Amino acid sequence: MDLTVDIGHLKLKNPVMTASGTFGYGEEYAEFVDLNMLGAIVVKGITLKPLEGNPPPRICETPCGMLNAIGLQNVGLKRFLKEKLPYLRAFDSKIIVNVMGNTLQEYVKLAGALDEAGVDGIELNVSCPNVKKGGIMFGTDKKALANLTAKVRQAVRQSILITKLSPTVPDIPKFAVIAEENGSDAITLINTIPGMAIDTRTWQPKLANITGGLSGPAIRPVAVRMVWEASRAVKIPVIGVGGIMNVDDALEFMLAGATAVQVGTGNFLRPTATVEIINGLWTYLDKKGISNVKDIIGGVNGESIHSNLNN
Amino acid sequence: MDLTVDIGHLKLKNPVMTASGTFGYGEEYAEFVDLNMLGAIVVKGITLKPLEGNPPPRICETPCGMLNAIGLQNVGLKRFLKEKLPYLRAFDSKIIVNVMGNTLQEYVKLAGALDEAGVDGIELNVSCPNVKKGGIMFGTDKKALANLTAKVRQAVRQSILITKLSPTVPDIPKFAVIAEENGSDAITLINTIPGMAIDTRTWQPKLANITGGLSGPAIRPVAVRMVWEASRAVKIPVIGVGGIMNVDDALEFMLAGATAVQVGTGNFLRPTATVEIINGLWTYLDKKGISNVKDIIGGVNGESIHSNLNN
Amino acid sequence: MNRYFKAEITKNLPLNSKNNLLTLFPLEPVIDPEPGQFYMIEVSDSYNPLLKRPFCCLRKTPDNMQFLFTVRGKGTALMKEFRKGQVIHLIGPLGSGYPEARKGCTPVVIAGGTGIASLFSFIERTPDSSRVIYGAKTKDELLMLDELRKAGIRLTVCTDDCSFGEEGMVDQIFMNFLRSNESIRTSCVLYACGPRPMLRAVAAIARDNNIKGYASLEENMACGFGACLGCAVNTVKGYKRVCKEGPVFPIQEIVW
Amino acid sequence: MNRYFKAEITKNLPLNSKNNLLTLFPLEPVIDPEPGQFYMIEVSDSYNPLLKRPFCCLRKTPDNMQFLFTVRGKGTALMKEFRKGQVIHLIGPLGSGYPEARKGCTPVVIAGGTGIASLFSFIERTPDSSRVIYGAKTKDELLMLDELRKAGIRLTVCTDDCSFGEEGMVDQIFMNFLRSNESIRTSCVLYACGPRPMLRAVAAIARDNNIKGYASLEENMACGFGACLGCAVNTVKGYKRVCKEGPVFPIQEIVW
Ligand SMILES: Cc1cc2nc3c(=O)[nH]c(=O)nc-3n(C[C@H](O)[C@H](O)[C@H](O)COP(=O)(O)OP(=O)(O)OC[C@H]3O[C@@H](n4cnc5c(N)ncnc54)[C@H](O)[C@@H]3O)c2cc1C
Ligand SMILES: Cc1cc2nc3c(=O)[nH]c(=O)nc-3n(C[C@H](O)[C@H](O)[C@H](O)COP(=O)(O)OP(=O)(O)OC[C@H]3O[C@@H](n4cnc5c(N)ncnc54)[C@H](O)[C@@H]3O)c2cc1C
Ligand SMILES: Cc1cc2nc3c(=O)[nH]c(=O)nc-3n(C[C@H](O)[C@H](O)[C@H](O)COP(=O)(O)O)c2cc1C
Ligand SMILES: Cc1cc2nc3c(=O)[nH]c(=O)nc-3n(C[C@H](O)[C@H](O)[C@H](O)COP(=O)(O)O)c2cc1C
Ligand code: FES
Ligand code: FES
Repeated sequence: MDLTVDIGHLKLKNPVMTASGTFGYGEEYAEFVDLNMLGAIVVKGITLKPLEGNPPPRICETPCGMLNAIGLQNVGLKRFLKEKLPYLRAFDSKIIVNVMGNTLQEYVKLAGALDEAGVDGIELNVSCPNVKKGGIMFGTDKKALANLTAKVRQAVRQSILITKLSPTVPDIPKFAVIAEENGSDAITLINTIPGMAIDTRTWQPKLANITGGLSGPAIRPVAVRMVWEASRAVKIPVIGVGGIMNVDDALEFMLAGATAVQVGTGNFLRPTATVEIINGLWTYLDKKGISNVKDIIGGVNGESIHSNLNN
Repeated sequence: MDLTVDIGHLKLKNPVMTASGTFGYGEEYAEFVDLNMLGAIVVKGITLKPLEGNPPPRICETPCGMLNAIGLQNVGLKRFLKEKLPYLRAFDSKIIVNVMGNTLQEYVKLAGALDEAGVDGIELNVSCPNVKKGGIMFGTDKKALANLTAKVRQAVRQSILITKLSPTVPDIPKFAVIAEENGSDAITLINTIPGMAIDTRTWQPKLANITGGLSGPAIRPVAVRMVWEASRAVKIPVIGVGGIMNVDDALEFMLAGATAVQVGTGNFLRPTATVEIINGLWTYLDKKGISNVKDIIGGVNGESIHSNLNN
Repeated sequence: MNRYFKAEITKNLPLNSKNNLLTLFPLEPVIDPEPGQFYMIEVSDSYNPLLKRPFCCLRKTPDNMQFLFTVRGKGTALMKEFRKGQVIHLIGPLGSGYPEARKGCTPVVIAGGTGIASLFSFIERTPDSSRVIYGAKTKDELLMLDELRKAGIRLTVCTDDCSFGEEGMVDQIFMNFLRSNESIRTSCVLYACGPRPMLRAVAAIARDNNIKGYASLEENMACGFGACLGCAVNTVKGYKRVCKEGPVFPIQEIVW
Repeated sequence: MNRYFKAEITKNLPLNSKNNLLTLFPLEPVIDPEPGQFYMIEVSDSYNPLLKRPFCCLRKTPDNMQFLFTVRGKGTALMKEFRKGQVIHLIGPLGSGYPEARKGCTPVVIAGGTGIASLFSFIERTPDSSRVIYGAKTKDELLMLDELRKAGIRLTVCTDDCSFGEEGMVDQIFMNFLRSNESIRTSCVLYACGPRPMLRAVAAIARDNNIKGYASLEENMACGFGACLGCAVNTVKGYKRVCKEGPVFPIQEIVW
């Protein structure tokens, strides 16, 4: 059976990646998961300088979801290259680094340095809802996104370039097309949706940052819809993420048009979620008599207005 | 204790309304709820001509939420005025009519006719994700929204004018300001978020319409955030809706800045939800020693980046 | 008398691996259901699953309500875990049930699988002259057989795998029955409930033989009482609500 | 040996209206916890609540793990419903526990409310010379008293409402204790767990008296094993993860 998928010139051994910010720098999961098994490891968003992040509380729960406002706490580019990347390199999995800049120049610098360091992929986070400037600005402004993608593209020679789009726009296909036209090898959808929760006993926001990003099963229908819309608009692969907890959820994204998937919040519930999904894909394909996982990508019947589906 | 709130020149006996499309034309709830108790009844979206709606299946469940693609099935303006409005008029509750047009002209016609018929309020639905043209177009285009609101405003003399905004934009405060500047008496936030679900056994979308609108507890954090953002940007009241199931949820919206709330999907789970929330407000205010419900509006501590909230 | 009420679970008896007989004690005065009407049953208060599920009442006394259910998905799997003493919310009775057969007409009842739950109380009240055809995939899935026999009606049982009763699907049995009872065509009225393909087949036979009758349909439901318009089904008179104008419709009005 | 494992619930004993003693039988070989380490316990598979909840292990034998929990919100309310035979997932042991006291130092253990759960196994292992101050709001909320007495340590019990033991909060008792034992200041090392205001008060006393020690903190957690950075707490060395560098921190390093 063939579980490999292609993202740009990268061949992944299977379509299951980790979602940035939910898998640390890989180390934290090493005792739960054989990191060699993963299609790709996407690490926590990196910035040029280290960031200490937001004050606590940084997370809270919502119905079938959670809000986070970590504030991109990370060790910064230098320490990442020195302390974290060598550890990851030891595994036979593709390493994709999520990056966030305050300015176009920062993105270019980050991407250039990581490309030079030989990471397999660079994921542009233009959709982080938890930092004040940069980031989401690029993900909601078409011109800014076009310019950013094009400039970063010039700085990246070997690594594949992925753009992780913001779900807070009315016309995701247009943003997907802009990313494609300006040189992205793939698109990741979706980042968290900005949200807020209030403690009605104390009248305090449940997060110190007041707002945070919503993730988990609650957002899955929104993510699946965006993957479906975007994958019909572009030729480059779409990587689906948002509320994937098990193989069934992963299949939903692939049927909608995702070439690969990322598991985020699902890792917190079951640290073994990624490998369970990979194993589940084998089982599913076997049961369905499908020999190549690529045959399910975009397989949803999206044409007929059918009636009486459930009966 | 004072539970009244003001929306434009309307004084509601309490801040609890029904959400359009979830309360039929009121009749269906008459045996569960004393309709006289409600702050306002917002009826199913009305169009100029009757609409037969989308083919089934029209709804499905998602984690802590549901997708619907009813397709605005409704009796049309004429039959609404003749058959439905007289029934509603018999109750001592404000009647607000949600309207949807394919064109600006249709909105103006609808609003003018309803105003003339003496309904208390008109809620412009510029955010329906389940019809092909019109609607959401106005809710995601600033110029179109400005123009629409201004034109409808001219046609409406007695009724209050509410604009129900689309949650699919990156900058909800701007849309709120546009509605305000062009004559809206209030803003409703949020309509459903477009979503999609796929049956992995059959590879069919779970809705015949393929995509639908996500409602229920899953979207509450997104709605609360938008209410908070919008209510800080405008002076007119914001009406909060999205995942309100009980009084605690309603309070969350009011603390975030909502002057009133609407209960949608919550009515399906507990047909008595609206009155339970009204009673719950009494109890809450009493317990907190607050004599006027207006004192909780926008009460969330939105300034301090506090630490160690939960401890 | 309230149509939205609480009830305590007094018994949740597994009949086989997939079917349970659920007995509830209503904690408030409730309305008696007509055959074919249904209830929305709360399966969880976790919001996942979010919505209540529709079920027909098998039998009701002032103190007891019985439901027969098949485990199909998440909601019914949770119902299998219902424990004695647990209190749940219900809405009902809801919808329009089976109209009584007119004088002189012979009811022919056709139940496939769990469709028997919808028709059971109708069968119990129907005259002895009625015919009942009841089919399931296997012998194991034939439910309430003893009770049906007691009811004194003329019962034909069949299984797809021939493990009990006659061999074949209910629509084939119905066809054979019509062939061997030419006279009944003009005097019989159908009452059918079961999987959609079965109903479609039965409806086709009815149309071909110019037989009138009723079928009970299923559709995803959000509210169950006519407010959400989510349960639309296509009929020759346009979309109708399964929960309000249905679940029982004149069989010839349904657009399959 | 797995840090992510399944366990079967063998007992869920209510101690009073708000506290239960939960006993689990691990279904896989598991690692022994150090005092102060914790486990993430799955409270529901409905995704609402979504996340596991952190709890300290009271006692562990190869076949038994005991947890003491207080019902505070939704998750712990569901734990109160845990039934014998139910199988749940756990992750652990996690985090950094209480370091042993150096030779010559007298451990002074200060537990407020459910904080006793975190310190219980530390107390069981600590030398007889240790002092334990344990306080709760009322007599009812004092838990595991008999077991603590058995442990043979010098125990002072207090309640806010004076319904049992000495009157007052643990920090007042600690203050009095320091006053009447001038000599101990130089030789004692603190181990504290309890509500944040209590810890803050204890830390202030420790600072004023130049006493070293450790406090176990709480913060909302998503993963529990260092991956999400959600459980940050502010220390003099910047943000640290309660689940990894903590939950036990040098008390003087915490920025209150
Ligand atoms: C008016 C009315 C009356 C009814 N009365 C009864 C009754 O008396 N007794 C009774 O048992 N049922 C009855 N039903 C059907 C019952 O309501 C459904 O079976 C139930 O709602 C399913 O809920 P669920 O959460 O278990 O399934 P969901 O998870 O909601 O699944 C929805 C649908 O998906 C399909 N599905 C899900 N999982 C599987 C699977 N593993 N294999 C195949 N298909 C699957 C099924 O078609 C199912 O209906 C009635 C339905 C209606 C509309
Ligand atoms: C490392 C660590 C170890 C722990 N060990 C233990 C232990 O051994 N035993 C133990 O009992 N607890 C322990 N706790 C605390 C325990 O994890 C929490 O009490 C639990 O997670 C609360 O979950 P919940 O779903 O019930 O509350 P949630 O609904 O998640 O509520 C979150 C917070 O809101 C507040 N809250 C919610 N409802 C109420 C209410 N009605 N009144 C007042 N406040 C409220 C509380 O502060 C609560 O912590 C530990 C915590 C940590 C971090
Ligand atoms: C705690 C946390 C931290 C995250 N940090 C990042 C990040 O640094 N960069 C990024 O692009 N996305 C980040 N995300 C978003 C996830 O990568 C993912 O897009 C989102 O959570 C939706 O997927 P999920 O529902 O599977 O979690 C973070 C999410 C969570 C929950
Ligand atoms: C079945 C259904 C039908 C709806 N129809 C309309 C409508 O006609 N017009 C409208 O403006 N909103 C409509 N809505 C959106 C609701 O009014 C509300 O904005 C949304 O459901 C979020 O609130 P909730 O989570 O409380 O349901 C509909 C929602 C549902 C679930
Ligand atoms: S289920 Fe809501 S109208 Fe039928
Ligand atoms: S809870 Fe995830 S890092 Fe501590």
